[in-house]
Amino acid sequence: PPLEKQFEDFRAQLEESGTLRERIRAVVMEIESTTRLIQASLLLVHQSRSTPEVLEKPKAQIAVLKELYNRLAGIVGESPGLYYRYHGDWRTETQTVVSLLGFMHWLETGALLLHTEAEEKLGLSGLEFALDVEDYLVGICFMSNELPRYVVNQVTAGDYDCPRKVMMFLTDLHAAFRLLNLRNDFLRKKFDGMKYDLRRVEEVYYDVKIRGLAANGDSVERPAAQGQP
Amino acid sequence: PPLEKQFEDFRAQLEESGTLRERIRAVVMEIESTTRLIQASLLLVHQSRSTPEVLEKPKAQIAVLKELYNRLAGIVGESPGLYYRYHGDWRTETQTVVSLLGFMHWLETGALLLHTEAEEKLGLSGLEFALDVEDYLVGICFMSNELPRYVVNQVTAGDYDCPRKVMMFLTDLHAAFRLLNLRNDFLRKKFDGMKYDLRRVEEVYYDVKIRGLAANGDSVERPAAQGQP
Amino acid sequence: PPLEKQFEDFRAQLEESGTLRERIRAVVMEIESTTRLIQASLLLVHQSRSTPEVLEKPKAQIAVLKELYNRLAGIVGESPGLYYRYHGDWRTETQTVVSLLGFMHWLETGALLLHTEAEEKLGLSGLEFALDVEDYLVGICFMSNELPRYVVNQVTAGDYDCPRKVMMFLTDLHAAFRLLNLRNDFLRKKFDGMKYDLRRVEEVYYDVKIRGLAANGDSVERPAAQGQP
Amino acid sequence: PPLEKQFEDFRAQLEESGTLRERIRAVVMEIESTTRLIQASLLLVHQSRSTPEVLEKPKAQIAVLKELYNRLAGIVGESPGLYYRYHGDWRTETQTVVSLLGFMHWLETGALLLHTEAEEKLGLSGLEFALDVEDYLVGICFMSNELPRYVVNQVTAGDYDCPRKVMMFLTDLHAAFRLLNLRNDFLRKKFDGMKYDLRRVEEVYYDVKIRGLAANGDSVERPAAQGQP
Amino acid sequence: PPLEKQFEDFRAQLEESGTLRERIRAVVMEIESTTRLIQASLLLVHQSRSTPEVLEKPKAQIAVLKELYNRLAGIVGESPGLYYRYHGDWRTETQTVVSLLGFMHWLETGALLLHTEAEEKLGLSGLEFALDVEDYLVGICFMSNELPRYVVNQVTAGDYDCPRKVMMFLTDLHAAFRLLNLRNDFLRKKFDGMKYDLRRVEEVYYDVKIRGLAANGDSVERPAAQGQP
Amino acid sequence: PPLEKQFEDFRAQLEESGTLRERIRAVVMEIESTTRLIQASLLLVHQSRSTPEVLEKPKAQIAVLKELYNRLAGIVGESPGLYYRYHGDWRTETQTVVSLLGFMHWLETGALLLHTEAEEKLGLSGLEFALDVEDYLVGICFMSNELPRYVVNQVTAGDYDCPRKVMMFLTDLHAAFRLLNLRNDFLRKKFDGMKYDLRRVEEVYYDVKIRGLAANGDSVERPAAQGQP
Amino acid sequence: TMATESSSSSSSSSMKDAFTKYADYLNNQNDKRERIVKASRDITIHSKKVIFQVHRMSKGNREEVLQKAEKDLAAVTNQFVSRLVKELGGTDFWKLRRAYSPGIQEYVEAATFCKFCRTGTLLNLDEMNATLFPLSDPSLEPLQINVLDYLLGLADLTGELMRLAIGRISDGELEFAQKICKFVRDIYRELTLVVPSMDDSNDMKTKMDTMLQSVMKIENACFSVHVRGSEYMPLLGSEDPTSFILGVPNVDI
Amino acid sequence: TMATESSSSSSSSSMKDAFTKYADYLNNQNDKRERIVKASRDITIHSKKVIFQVHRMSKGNREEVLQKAEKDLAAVTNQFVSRLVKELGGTDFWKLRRAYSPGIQEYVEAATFCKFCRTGTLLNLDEMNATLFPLSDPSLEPLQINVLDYLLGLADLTGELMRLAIGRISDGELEFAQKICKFVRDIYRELTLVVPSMDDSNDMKTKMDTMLQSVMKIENACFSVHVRGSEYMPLLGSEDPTSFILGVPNVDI
Ligand SMILES: [Mn+2]
Ligand SMILES: [Mn+2]
Repeated sequence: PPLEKQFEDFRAQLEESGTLRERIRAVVMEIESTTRLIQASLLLVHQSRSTPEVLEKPKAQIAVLKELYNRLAGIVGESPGLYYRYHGDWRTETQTVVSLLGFMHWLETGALLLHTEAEEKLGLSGLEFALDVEDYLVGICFMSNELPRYVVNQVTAGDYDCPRKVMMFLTDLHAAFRLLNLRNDFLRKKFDGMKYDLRRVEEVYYDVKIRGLAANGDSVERPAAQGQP
Repeated sequence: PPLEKQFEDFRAQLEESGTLRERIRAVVMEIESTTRLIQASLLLVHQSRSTPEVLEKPKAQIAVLKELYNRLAGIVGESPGLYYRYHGDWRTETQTVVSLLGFMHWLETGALLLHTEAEEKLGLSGLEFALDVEDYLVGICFMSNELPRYVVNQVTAGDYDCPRKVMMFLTDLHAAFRLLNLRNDFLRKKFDGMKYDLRRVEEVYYDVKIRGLAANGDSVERPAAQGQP
Repeated sequence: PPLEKQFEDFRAQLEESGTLRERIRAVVMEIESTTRLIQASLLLVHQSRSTPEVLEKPKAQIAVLKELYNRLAGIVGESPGLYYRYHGDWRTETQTVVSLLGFMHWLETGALLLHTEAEEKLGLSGLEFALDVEDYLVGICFMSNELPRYVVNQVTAGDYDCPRKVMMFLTDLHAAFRLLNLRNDFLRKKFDGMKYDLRRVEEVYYDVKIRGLAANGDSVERPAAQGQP
Repeated sequence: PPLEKQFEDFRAQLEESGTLRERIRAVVMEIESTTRLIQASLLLVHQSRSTPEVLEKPKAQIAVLKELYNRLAGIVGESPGLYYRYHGDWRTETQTVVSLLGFMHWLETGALLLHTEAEEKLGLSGLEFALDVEDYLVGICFMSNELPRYVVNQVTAGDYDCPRKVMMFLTDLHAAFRLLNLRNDFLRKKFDGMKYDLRRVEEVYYDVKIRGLAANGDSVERPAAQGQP
Repeated sequence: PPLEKQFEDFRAQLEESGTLRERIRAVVMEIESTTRLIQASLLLVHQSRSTPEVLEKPKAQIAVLKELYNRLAGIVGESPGLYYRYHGDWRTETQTVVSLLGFMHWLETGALLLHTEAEEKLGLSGLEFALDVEDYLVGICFMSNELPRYVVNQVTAGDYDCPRKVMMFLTDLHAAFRLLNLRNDFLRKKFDGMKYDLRRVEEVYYDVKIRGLAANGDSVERPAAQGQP
Repeated sequence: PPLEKQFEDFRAQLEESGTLRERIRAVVMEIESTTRLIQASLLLVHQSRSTPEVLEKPKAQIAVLKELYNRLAGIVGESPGLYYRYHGDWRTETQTVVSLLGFMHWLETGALLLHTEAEEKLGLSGLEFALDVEDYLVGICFMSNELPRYVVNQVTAGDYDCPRKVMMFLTDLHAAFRLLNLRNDFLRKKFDGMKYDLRRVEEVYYDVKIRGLAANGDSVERPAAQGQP
Repeated sequence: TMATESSSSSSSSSMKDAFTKYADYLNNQNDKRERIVKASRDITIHSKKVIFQVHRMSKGNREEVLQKAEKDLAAVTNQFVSRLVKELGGTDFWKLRRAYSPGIQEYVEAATFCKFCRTGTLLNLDEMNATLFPLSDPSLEPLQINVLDYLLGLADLTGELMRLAIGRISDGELEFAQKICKFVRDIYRELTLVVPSMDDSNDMKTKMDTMLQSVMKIENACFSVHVRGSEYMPLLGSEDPTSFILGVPNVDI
Repeated sequence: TMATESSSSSSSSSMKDAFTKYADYLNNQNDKRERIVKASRDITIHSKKVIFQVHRMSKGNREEVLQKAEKDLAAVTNQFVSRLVKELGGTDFWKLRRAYSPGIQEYVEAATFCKFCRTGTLLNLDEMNATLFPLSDPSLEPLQINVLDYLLGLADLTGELMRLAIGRISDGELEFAQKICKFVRDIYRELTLVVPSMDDSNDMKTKMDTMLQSVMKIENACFSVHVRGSEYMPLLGSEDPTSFILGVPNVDI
């Protein structure tokens, strides 16, 4: 009878999609444990180790991430059009990935990791499986949350020029985000947090400046973009 | 500079997607208010009006729904692959639509509205914009929730054969659902509710049977499938 | 340093226990899917199929359960004294198992499945891995919840002697439970539910009796325990 | 009859286990009220009393705790293998005990109270009744929650070296915890909180350092481990 | 210092009141276990044993209850005016006591146990420790909840006059309750339940009447109050 | 029938009010996007641009706001007495408007924007559509929240007289707020926040003063209100 | 110190003047709100008593009970609602709505309950509001119950009607119960279309669920009377099963 | 019908008599409760005003502000608390506690707040209760605030003290702030030992969390003043860093 026939079909479909989801989750769990390794290595940046030294280990993990996203893209690519059906399964982890890549990139270059650059690093350029723009933006907000702590610890360790650099970076980033017309959602909330990061960094810059500790006390001009901040 | 350029692009994208979402929502709100009209009309089925009379009004609304889903499919179809990105925006309403169509169909034919039939009624057959299987199944569960109340009121109105028919229908439906391997989610919970619907209908049938009121007191055999219940 | 050494040890311990838990869960998931099969088969009892016919399939699954509990006991037995540490992982499923075994046993013999009999059926007799008494009792309560529905459907199908038998069984079971001094917990709540099962069965018996349908209208004497109810 | 016999047995078992539980709870209530006394005494550490003076009273209570845990171990030891059955009854209180012992130990020695040391203090070394590792870890997290407040009040009282010491202690502790692969559970959540404790302590250290108040302003090197902080 | 002194006093007072409460609870637990004995004995009334025979055991327990309430009154009487401070500690149990006394009284006399009569049975007449009126009323509602089950089982056992008696009793009781202005609270909800008890009893009366089973079909007069109803 | 007729009327009324609300919301969304423009322009004040230059753009937007409030007043004025029915729809946005107008006004005059002045700027003087006093007060609190950041950045940019001016302004404002009897609500919470703003500004003033940076160290007299503070 | 010294300046004193005004405004508003909350509580408690009075109705005492209920209701109107009207003084109907809404809802519940028991029809909002006109000083705008409070009160009414229906069935008034059933169903159906347009429909949505429960409780009661009555229908040769309900069969069977 | 007919019998009429008594009892009890709720609301609202008055305190107007606050508090006692005392009429202190507890807690908050600002000490429960004696008809047992309400009010007091401390620091009264800090710490510590013995300690447990937050807010404020003041301590050769706080340094630096 048609009723049973229909439910037989449904069962097959639901099981197939369940299997797919499990395969996705397996990869995502590996991504998650890779981000933990990166996070643990990056924590040393707060203990005044030299940046290149700190970055060595986590940078090596980017290749691992690339490989994992490649597998993920492969699995999801089997079912065209279903990217957003399973999006929730890798969303959080990908936001963390972006925040870590962005932080490393900034430590190295002093510049914002662009969306296209993030995709490139993850080997997603040109694939159907793209980096969702909102995930990218949330990841950048997460990165911003790390900066006040970084600035505080750098100053403690005697790097008095750091606050100015971070302040200028965050001011620009904050201004850029303001261009977006964010609805009242998760991203909006994360962006609101960035305001507090900026404020805290400004305060640290103030502390350094008022004590005449700022490297270049008379200038808040924007410096030419150089390599490492 | 690339940073500003990137955020300009994002702004455009986010606004485009915001606009799309607003168009979707406008249609969904119309769907919602149509389902309310249908619901209000169908409530009369509990007041012992004759089925064809009751169905007249809500059936006329199916054409309206069809038109609205056509528009919705058009809007979503503009961005291929994004069906599941916006799925949450019409999910609940579509489940209600299925439950109402399913109830009307059952009132008319005594049979389950199949997934393909539901798509047909909504004019979705062959479109890329399909009726999501889980939404269909949830809708059918919602329909099942209406049946115990219907049976009670039919018996009060003197239709003593109704409980048997509904019981057999629900028994089959429940057995069919059991074929599915439902994970612990929303659908699973709704399906668990169907068990209580069946139990209640069995009790009503028992009340009628034990008093010798059942039309066909000596037989609980499954009758040949006929038209209207 | 001792601090790192200590945490290294902890890591090893936590991972070992995590692995154990995963192995347990894998078996429990198989138990769970076996109980679903049994449940689906037993549902036919409500559709007035003959008891032996209905029991055939689910009885075959008992061997499967036995095998699974044997594996579970093996895994848990590796870490003596930790039964109750992981107890929560198989608790719910085992209660369901007991309720199904108990129902089948009652259908066959008209008697309560005893704790020792349940352990025997699951191959746990003499093992360190025993059937927790509270789980057994909760399972029996779950079984009782099925009986009113069974009675209603049996009467509908014309078996008018069923209510009396079930009533006497439940009366005895309820009285036995009353002997226990239950604290205010989960088991207490489940037992409170049994009162409603008994009340419903009494009502059905009343319906049958008052209409002179009871097989043996003049006698509510307790019959000698016979085989199948 | 076997049914009654069985329930008689159950009654005996349940009562025995109920009695055991009540005895456990009586001891745990005493433990709880001892921890309250310790807590109240330790609060004086925030009011710039000298550490040895503050510690005098609570240290005297350790003997009381030891005695109580001895009794608890005795009671639970009567039923081998049931440690985890009743674990929930002393879990929370024991976590608090660990946090208090850990805090006192750190105040005295500047070092982390190890798991074995905690067991020793409670007189559990070598007993079957051990200190559960997760309880120990949760307790240590609770201890960490106390440190930011302590640092703030110490600085107010003129001890400008305290932030540095606490920061280094917490940095090490945090790094050690990161070694553990915590699942998403209670412990994980408590550990996430430790990050905020560390951040707050870093901020206080920053406040002191930037004002040239840190005792040893030019060095953030790790000092040789000495006795009291 | 006065602050510490005052809090010392508070602690002493509160601990004293805690001790009092424990003494209260000890008595209440005995009351509770006495009500269980009564309940267990009274359950036999549903198994068509003769009323005097059934009542023998539970009536003997009334003396026990009286003794316990005497002790309770003694303890609470030590602190004049504090009855309602501890009221919550015996509230539920006392409501159950009233429901059981009320049921026994009705079984014996066919009349409602009045508030003053309940106090008398518990030896509270003239004491400061009175039976709270709302507790009495809730207890009476609980008693009413037992009556439908009693009627059903009596009819099953062949006592066809019982429904009429119970119906008249409940009708009067229901009318009496309507004199009260209940706030939207627990008591009102319980009273709503009484409506359903009354309806169920009426249905049974109808079942009996319509089949010509009622003992005395032409008389619905209230019988003179005799012994057993 | 009258019942249907009445509900028809209700639906008409409610739908009309829904339409009104949508018109209100459309205007409010424009108000909101105007405030964003103002906010974005005003942010430059933190980057040490000269005040008149910074104010140029946002001041031009006041006319826009005036026009929008005029439209809003027109819409709400169609239904006399319903101001507070729809109040929630413009509440938050109006509070933001007040905070921005207040900040600009203070930047220009060094004085507090009074309620009547705010109404004037928005063209509401003499209209039935007034500025709710609580909204005005909340807006002023929001404005106060911006001042610490402003002060910090001004000092960083070398304006050492700013802290004194802001401190005196905030001290007076704080004293004025203390005249109010606030219920325990939103406004009281916002006012509590103002205390922290004041403290932060005082700290900056102290930092500047103690280093002899304050422009006019010997004078804490209130300056005559001049243009830019 | 500094602040204190400086606060004598003119700017600061104009600020003080303004805030003194704001303080007066807030104090008045809060005092008024408090008085209105109290008036609303009085309306609630006395309306509840009217509802209880109606529930005392039986087949035999209907007229007597209803007359008393109507008298009590009139007293609520003239004593307590009129006090609320006076406290409001013709203003702030929407601003202070939350302060008096509970009382007004209960009052709607009581008034519509009386009316339904008297006439079997719904007391219209317009009719209710007409009775409020005389309570007001003619120079002031009178308080008019708004649609939202009326509908919220109506939603609660269905709970009382359910209780009434169960009682009426016991008393043999099955027709009355069926009338209630139809009435409650009608209200429920009409409300399904109105609820989504209500200002804050969340409250109302939970009330709708409760209302459906009430409807079904009445339906189940009617069902159970019906199947019981139907059982002997053929036996009795009656074509109207509804006459075979409890309380009625004084006819010998 | 049957029921109605039979309800004239003697058993039924004794039942009716009894229930008429119960009805009277419940009506009186509910009316009394309602009157007490209203009296409690009045106490709350006026106690809050006293608290606000105390917050108006500055370095310069301390005496004046406190005198007014004490006068207002006396008015609360004599007008509103005394009305509560009369409504209670010497009975039902525990039975109706939930009806008046909110008002009494707020009253405790206001009274202890005034007293602390005046003397820096805690107003004892006995002292408070002594002021209630004269309010009562001497023939009646007087209302005595119970320990629980007193402690619950004290817990809220710490929130007001925190607000006060932040304000005092701004006004340069650092010593006063430190005094508050110590006082709040003492109360917090004493309460940790008392809370577990309280009748229903759940309410109190959340209040303890809030209280700890308040303590830490004061501590953080003191910390921040301290590190700022310490910064230039060596430079200035002063041995008391606490004199370098805001508001104070009219001394030229
Ligand atoms: Mn109501
Ligand atoms: Mn307060």
